[in-house]
Amino acid sequence: MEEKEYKTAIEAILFTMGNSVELEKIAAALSLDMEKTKEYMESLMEEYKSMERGIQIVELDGAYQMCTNQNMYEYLIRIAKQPKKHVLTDVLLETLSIIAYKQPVTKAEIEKIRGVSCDHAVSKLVEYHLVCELGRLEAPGRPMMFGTTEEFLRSFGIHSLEELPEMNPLQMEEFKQEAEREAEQEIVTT
Amino acid sequence: MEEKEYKTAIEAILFTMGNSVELEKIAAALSLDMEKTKEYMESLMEEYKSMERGIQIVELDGAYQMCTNQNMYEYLIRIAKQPKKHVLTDVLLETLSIIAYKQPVTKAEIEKIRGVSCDHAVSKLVEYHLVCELGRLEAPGRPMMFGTTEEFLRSFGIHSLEELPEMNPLQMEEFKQEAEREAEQEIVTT
Amino acid sequence: MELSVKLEAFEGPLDLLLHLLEKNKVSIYDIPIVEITNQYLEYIQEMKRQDLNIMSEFLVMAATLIAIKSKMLLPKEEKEEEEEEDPRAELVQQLLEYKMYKCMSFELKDRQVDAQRVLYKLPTIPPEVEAFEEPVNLEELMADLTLSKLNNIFQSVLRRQENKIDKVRSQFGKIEKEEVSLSDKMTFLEGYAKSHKHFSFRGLLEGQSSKMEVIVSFLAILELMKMGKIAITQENLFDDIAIESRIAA
Repeated sequence: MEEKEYKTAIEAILFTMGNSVELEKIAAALSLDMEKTKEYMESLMEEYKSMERGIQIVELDGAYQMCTNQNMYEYLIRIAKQPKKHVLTDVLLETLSIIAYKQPVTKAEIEKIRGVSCDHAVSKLVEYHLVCELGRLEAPGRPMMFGTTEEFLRSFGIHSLEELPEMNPLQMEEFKQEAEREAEQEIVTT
Repeated sequence: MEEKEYKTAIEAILFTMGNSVELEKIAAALSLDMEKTKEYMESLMEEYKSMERGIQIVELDGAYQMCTNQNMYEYLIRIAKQPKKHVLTDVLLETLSIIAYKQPVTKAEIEKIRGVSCDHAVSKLVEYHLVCELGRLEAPGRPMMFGTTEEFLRSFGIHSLEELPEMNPLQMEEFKQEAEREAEQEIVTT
Repeated sequence: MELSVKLEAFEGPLDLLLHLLEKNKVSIYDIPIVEITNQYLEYIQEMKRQDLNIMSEFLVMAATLIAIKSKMLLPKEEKEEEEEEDPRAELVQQLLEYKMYKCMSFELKDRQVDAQRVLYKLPTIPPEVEAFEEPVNLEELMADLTLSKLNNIFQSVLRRQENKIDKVRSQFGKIEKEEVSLSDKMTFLEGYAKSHKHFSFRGLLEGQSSKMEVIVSFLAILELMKMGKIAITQENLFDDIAIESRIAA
């Protein structure tokens, strides 16, 4: 058998094993002595290096491992990490609007308004740096209060919370009246 | 960026992922169009082949995967753990070949050809990831249709369904001729 | 007929039938139906001891064979045209198709043996890549969001909350709340009258939307008037009531 074939075999072995493989084991698999195996190994490593491949062979204390070239991280990240599409879902938007207008606000208050748990939404908003913890409320349980961040202001191009569009009082009144009318009707019809 | 660099990146991607990677994903990671990506991929595959390396790149229905050259098997079994392969009985093989050639196919169709129930065989093949459900047929009873998987291609060394060993007219013709010859002999001998 | 082959070896009636044809060295196209049917029945006679589920499938084939046999034994009608069909034709087709797939299954088996000589590797994604967290692109995230949209969202959240209130029950709730006691109202009014010399009844009612509260307020006014703490005047019916405080500030 020729040197070429041995090197091909070493290549296949390192590829399949994935982890580092001791020279001794490789020599045994090839039925070669250690010296020759090491010679072929080094020649193979040299080949890989000179060809500037995306894969390289590294030595780790008498063992050898095949791994990717470090310059390749960028591509690997793009393929191994499915790009998580960050989106503001309806839940996040609603939670954000409540925090923006009612801050400082506790999770319990948000939950009271939305009627559902908001743990996930709040922590997502914190992760996105749109919302931050403001400190604890001096009340039973000392709940954490949340408010919007500077990032939040920046992304809307406003300088302070006062620039948030006002809640239209007329509209609010309408809501109330509407609700009352409905309530009355309900009573009449029942 | 040059072709060389793209190919290096493809090499690193395939090595790292281990599994098959769709061309589309590779193209996205490289910020290249599909056509160019395919061109580089094929050139890389050709390089590997011409250099008679211990590693090769195979295509599986539009996806690509790195694997060892089959000539290296003798060395590899001495060192690598052979992943446990499911032994396919004749029934499973017969059922699998019907699914492979007739897909999408329903259990009823398989049973008609084999003359026996195929529930067990089909569910075994599904369990082995060689066969998968393809959706329901818009027909009375809305029966489930089955087809082969990428794992099927991989375990049979086929790159796409078009590469299934041909069977059609010639093979059938052979059967016929064989049968006729036998028949004639029979007439002569009786 | 010797039954040397193990019965379990047959994966179905077609398999058995093919075996019998091969054994008898006869063509699929010219099945000696009488002979084959007899042999087939002999086989399944042996199988009777076995699983009935499997048996049933073999019995269907036996019935088919007997049907064909009987058709072939019947005197043929006078040959009118050549169209007369061989009763075996359908079975022949079935056998051919089955044989073809059986043949392909051997072909696939060979492929599998070859393919098994190829080894793959497990993913080895570097920890640096694994640990990478895509930074949030705030600009992209907020691209569609405007302040007025945020405002609309908040309003619709509030509206939904309003709608969620059970109308009938919330009315009951108000009745309870409106048990604003007369004495509470009087205390409030006394306090108010201390700092306001003149004030109007309507002005007093602002922000007291519920009927009950208005009534209690009215009662409190009457009570305070009776006690001489305030004086009230009303020009015309349904006009605003002017209140004058008699309490020293």
